[in-house]
Amino acid sequence: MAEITLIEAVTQALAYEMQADKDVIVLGEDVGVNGGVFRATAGLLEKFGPNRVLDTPLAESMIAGIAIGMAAQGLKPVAEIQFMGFTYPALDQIINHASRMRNRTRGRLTCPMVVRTPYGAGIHAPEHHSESTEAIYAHTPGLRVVIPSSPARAYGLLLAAIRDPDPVIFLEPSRMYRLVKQAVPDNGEALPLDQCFILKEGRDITLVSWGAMLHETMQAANTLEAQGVSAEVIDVATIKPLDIETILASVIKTGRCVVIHEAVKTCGVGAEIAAQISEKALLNLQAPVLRVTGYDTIVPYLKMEKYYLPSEARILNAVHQTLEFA
Amino acid sequence: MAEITLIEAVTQALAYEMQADKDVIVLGEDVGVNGGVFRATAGLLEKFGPNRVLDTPLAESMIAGIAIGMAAQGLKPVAEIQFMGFTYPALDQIINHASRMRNRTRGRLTCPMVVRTPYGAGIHAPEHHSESTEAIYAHTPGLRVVIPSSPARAYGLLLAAIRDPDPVIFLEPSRMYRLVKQAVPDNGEALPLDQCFILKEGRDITLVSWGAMLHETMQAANTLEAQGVSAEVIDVATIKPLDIETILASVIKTGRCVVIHEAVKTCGVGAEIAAQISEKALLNLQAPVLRVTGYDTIVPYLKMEKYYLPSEARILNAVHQTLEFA
Amino acid sequence: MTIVATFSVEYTQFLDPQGKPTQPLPNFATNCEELVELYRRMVLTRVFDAKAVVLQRTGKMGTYPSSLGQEAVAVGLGNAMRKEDVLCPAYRETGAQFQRGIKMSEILAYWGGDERGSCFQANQDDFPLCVPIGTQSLHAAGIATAFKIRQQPRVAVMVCGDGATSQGDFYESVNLAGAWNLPIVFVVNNNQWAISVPRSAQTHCQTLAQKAFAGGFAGEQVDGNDVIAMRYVVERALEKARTGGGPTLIEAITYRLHDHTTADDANRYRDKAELNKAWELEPIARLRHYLTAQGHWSEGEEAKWQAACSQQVEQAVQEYLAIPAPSLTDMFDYLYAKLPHDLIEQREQVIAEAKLGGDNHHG
Amino acid sequence: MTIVATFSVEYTQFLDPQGKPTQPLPNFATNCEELVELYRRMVLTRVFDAKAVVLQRTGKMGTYPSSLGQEAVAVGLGNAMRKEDVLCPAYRETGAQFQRGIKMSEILAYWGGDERGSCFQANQDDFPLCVPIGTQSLHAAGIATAFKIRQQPRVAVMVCGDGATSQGDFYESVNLAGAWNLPIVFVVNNNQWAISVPRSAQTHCQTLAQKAFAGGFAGEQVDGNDVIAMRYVVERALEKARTGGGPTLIEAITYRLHDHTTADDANRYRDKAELNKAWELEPIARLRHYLTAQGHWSEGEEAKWQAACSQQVEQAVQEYLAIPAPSLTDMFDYLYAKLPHDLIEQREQVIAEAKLGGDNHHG
Ligand SMILES: Cc1ncc(C[n+]2csc(CCOP(=O)(O)OP(=O)(O)O)c2C)c(N)n1
Ligand SMILES: Cc1ncc(C[n+]2csc(CCOP(=O)(O)OP(=O)(O)O)c2C)c(N)n1
Ligand SMILES: [Mg+2]
Ligand SMILES: [Mg+2]
Repeated sequence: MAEITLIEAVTQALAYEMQADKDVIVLGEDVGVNGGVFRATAGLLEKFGPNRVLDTPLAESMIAGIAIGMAAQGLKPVAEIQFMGFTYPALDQIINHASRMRNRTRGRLTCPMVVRTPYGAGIHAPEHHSESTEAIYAHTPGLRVVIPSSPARAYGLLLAAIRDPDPVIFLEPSRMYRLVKQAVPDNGEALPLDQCFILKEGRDITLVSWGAMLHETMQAANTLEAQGVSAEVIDVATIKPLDIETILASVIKTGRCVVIHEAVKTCGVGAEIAAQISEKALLNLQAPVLRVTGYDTIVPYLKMEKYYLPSEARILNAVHQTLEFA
Repeated sequence: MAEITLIEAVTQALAYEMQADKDVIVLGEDVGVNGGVFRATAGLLEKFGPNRVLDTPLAESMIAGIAIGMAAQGLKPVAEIQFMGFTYPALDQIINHASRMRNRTRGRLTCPMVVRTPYGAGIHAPEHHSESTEAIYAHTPGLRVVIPSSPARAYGLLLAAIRDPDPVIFLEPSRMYRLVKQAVPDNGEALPLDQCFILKEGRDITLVSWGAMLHETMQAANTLEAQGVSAEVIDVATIKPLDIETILASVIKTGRCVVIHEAVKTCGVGAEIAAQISEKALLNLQAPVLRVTGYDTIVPYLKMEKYYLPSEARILNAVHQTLEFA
Repeated sequence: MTIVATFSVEYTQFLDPQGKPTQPLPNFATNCEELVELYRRMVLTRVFDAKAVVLQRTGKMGTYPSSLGQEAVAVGLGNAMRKEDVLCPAYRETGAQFQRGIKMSEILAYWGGDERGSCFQANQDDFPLCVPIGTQSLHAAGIATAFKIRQQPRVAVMVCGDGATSQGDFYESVNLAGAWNLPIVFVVNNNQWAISVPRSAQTHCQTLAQKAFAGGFAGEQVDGNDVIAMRYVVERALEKARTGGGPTLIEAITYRLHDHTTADDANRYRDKAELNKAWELEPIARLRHYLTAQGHWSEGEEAKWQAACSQQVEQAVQEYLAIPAPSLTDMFDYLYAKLPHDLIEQREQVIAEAKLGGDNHHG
Repeated sequence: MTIVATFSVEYTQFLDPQGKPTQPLPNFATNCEELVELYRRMVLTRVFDAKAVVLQRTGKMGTYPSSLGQEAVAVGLGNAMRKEDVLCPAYRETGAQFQRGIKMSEILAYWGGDERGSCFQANQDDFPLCVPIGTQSLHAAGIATAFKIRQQPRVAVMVCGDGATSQGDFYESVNLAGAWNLPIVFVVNNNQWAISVPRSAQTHCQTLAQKAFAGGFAGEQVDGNDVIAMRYVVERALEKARTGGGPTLIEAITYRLHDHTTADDANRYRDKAELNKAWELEPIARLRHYLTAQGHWSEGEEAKWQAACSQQVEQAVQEYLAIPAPSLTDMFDYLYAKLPHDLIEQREQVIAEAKLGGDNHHG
């Protein structure tokens, strides 16, 4: 089996599910002939035709808004927004409508739609192409928020997201799009939408992360291993609903935890995780839960963005602080 | 001096600053002849004329977007959005532009604007009139987020917000608009935009809240007093930047803390406060920081909204859990 | 300089304010029974509406937006639609909703603060009332997209106010409808006011109909107080959309005779004289004049029908008042298809707290 | 049915693709020196543009959006504006920005990933490049509102692409401009493509000019490859706006001869034949033909000017490359007027981490 990248896994999942379910419709800007600015929808127009792959006019509120209407009619729209920085015009439709339609109508109208978007910094792109505001979506009842961090998880989680009967925000770490390759069988098997994945078992400390930051997190875990520190690494994967049980079990075992994300610190998802750990496992904690995050600033343009993103060194620093806490 | 309500204090502050600074411009839907749907701008059109009080067409992205342009020209727009549920169309302009203009241009263009909006549930209004998504704004670098909870603080904080050289989101707890009256001297004195207010001193536990929930929080504190429990009550007031020092000092003193807010729990501002307390005062904590919040659901319509909002009983329950923790 | 494109806006009216035909009536209207039916529906809408206001004033319901004076818009369009079409309303379309199988008690329940009011029992596809102004236009465009993809001969109808036409979502749906030649009809209820903002301050357009030109399709004006004209133009637009002819935007010119909602006081911003003048144009008297002149309606029939309406509305009110309280846990149980694990604890909490909370709860 | 409103769209062109006048030239264009000036500016823009692409291709700059073929749009409008007017550009208006005192090295710095590129040294009021499509239209409307409030005889000019006209923000600003009679000029650079989406799929409108009708004011088309026409219509619109006549929307018809940006490959979606045909219409050759025919330009002058442009651009590149690295703490120091207390610790951290991080940093 050929090894594929994360973005190819996205394409593979889209093609699989479009084949399996004729109600699945892909829409967005440049998703047709062009195959998406990142090539996520490459080949789909040729395969499924212009009734299944819709190149839209340039309007993000529109993309989200029509997806709601389509979903209410039983279609399963998978909308692409070109970058997370361009999802904000769609927030009104997502927060005020997509997330509420089932509840509002007591189950009469539902909203089985997916909004896919590349997210995160570190790809040397222009302004607005480096956003990581997953916390906004995680704060919105009625949504699911999913972030794959490997080709296999991208494939399995995207299938699950499309099949889910409720709206899912699917955030694809663009820095990871072509970072690693992996053999991903095209077997249509979905992954659970409400579970963390333990990427590495460990005894001394729990590292919790998601998206592209898992790259540095795994690097740090490997460095720690060489230093004789056994770190457990958890990929949260589904930010909402949060599988706090898996995280708690790990922290209860290790007694120490560092949460790593690239979003700004204040009111990031890391705060929620730290708050829950501190609430539910206070007596198990041998040190405060530290957060290694993007700073509370706007992601700098490409010249300086590397100083914004948490580095392996910053993670190691926090880990050592945690280990030395007394 | 006549006692005034919170909403009257808002009007008083607007009138004061419009008189003092001809660059202050009020704009929004129905803010002119009608004086605002809550009457916050009542009388301003008569006093300052149609060049200073602008009734806009019905479009929230537009209101935020033109405020940015006006502010860049040195005006100080104070925009009203009719309800927080209608701020979402303005989020793109707020997140992608208002909060970034100074940073983007390295100080060349700035954005001294205020977005005022009623927020919170409990006023028996229709759907979308009960939002409390302050966490979205608190997660946005470049903004300040302010929530008054008394007429005096509404007056002093709004003056400060208008005078601040950067964009301020000013959230007015609509449930408090006419709940209490207070003498508020119209002396033009602003309050600091980066400090918590201690509403009641106490020794045994720290209750941290903001906005309308301070009503139930103070009730709970009084009930606790009668039970022999001395609760310190903190009004956070400015959500961003967060005055964590004042909160930490209190928690270090009391050893226990409950955070109360009406927004949904997951990724609410309470998570940030709990995470910071647990991080910076872990060894001082005698019990986990509990959060009493709205549920992770959509605020029910008026028939059931009271079951959504944290009650005094829920606060007391959490306080007792905290006190009994061992 | 050369002229490369020209456009025009047409206006349709059949009955003048005195109920006199201004041109030969369309086919359907030569059948007076059909007209009597339209008349009855308009009266029923008005009776319902008045009662709803009373319910609010007497504390039995929440805020309510009256559609007084705009009955022809809703009744005309509701009457023209087929069952299989889909309506995406704003909140002044009760007259249309009744014809679409939506129950009076459901509408009352909605304004009474009960989500079950939007779980229409006899209509599974229509969208619920829409509070965020203009947003429903995109839902309608999405529904129309589904119809087009599935090649179904169905039409999405979206209704909004004059104020809503200033919203970006409105325009984005208009543009898409043109670009994709969608089976959709936009009906703008131009009742001259958006709360306190008059139509003249909302936009500099001579007509709201011309907003369609920005989408590259036809926009037209209709006398929204003439139910015959209303029904006629909507039916024509539906037919066109149903047969692949694409979208139409209809500006219905009418007037909001009531306050914006029961929470509003129009005296603060509206001229009494303007209101009085508007009363002379209202749709019900107009059609009554015509039907009476034709010998198809009488004072006796009026009294009988008024009584029948009152009775029907009264019964709906009783139904509404008899609806048992919603379940405490509904706020969790309809949020997702299946309760996610992170909500299980909160769901139990709301039950426990309700017992605990008792009178401490906000009222 | 009666017709209640009519509209039309005019088209302006002075030079045909072969550089032959299609009608008497406007006053300013009878002075060939002015035309030579416009010509020189277009060539300079193209030389700069080509160099910027090379900088990107050789790893010395980030993604760059070429304005190849659209030089007349930017140069014409930039030339018509007064210093005190304000430009709210998208990102293909370098030809205008140069005339507004914005330095080549600033534009290169911006695309090189340096915020200081938007801290224009010689122009304090123009807005920076705008990436979120269409959003700048509201900033321009706000600026125009400020001009109106302060009764200043200044005009805000907003430029956007054909794709941008589908955005809600674009429309909301158009509607407001009409409603408030704002001193603003909307220039739509219709280069026929929005990345891979052709103009025909973006909207069903016959013209983009007619989008103005949705705001109740005039929209017109201009040959955007004819710099004379471009300058003429913009100047006329500016004059109208400056004297209280309100907004104008100008659709400039041109063509994107390059890929969307250096990150794009138009071969994936664009017909070679279409591109070749578009080359026959491009603005620079057109004006050169005219000027040469008039005896106001020669091959010798061309060679000299090309060399001068190359030199000027090369100098700007050297300036750009010599800009010292930004300060580490800039990301904090320009976020607020005064650093809030909650950022003090993070600001210290970024300094410490940079030392610590060394090669571990992503790069
Ligand atoms: C997005 C949004 N902004 C503001 C409001 C508050 N609001 C409710 S109705 C209304 C006026 C609507 O006017 P129009 O579209 O003409 O409809 P009408 O009420 O006249 O039928 C406003 C501003 C809202 N509901 N949604
Ligand atoms: C809100 C938003 N959505 C999507 C994008 C991605 N994007 C960048 S340029 C572009 C096409 C713009 O087309 P047009 O307005 O015609 O301008 P042109 O690039 O042709 O000059 C798109 C979709 C963006 N920058 N902003
Ligand atoms: Mg109206
Ligand atoms: Mg274009």
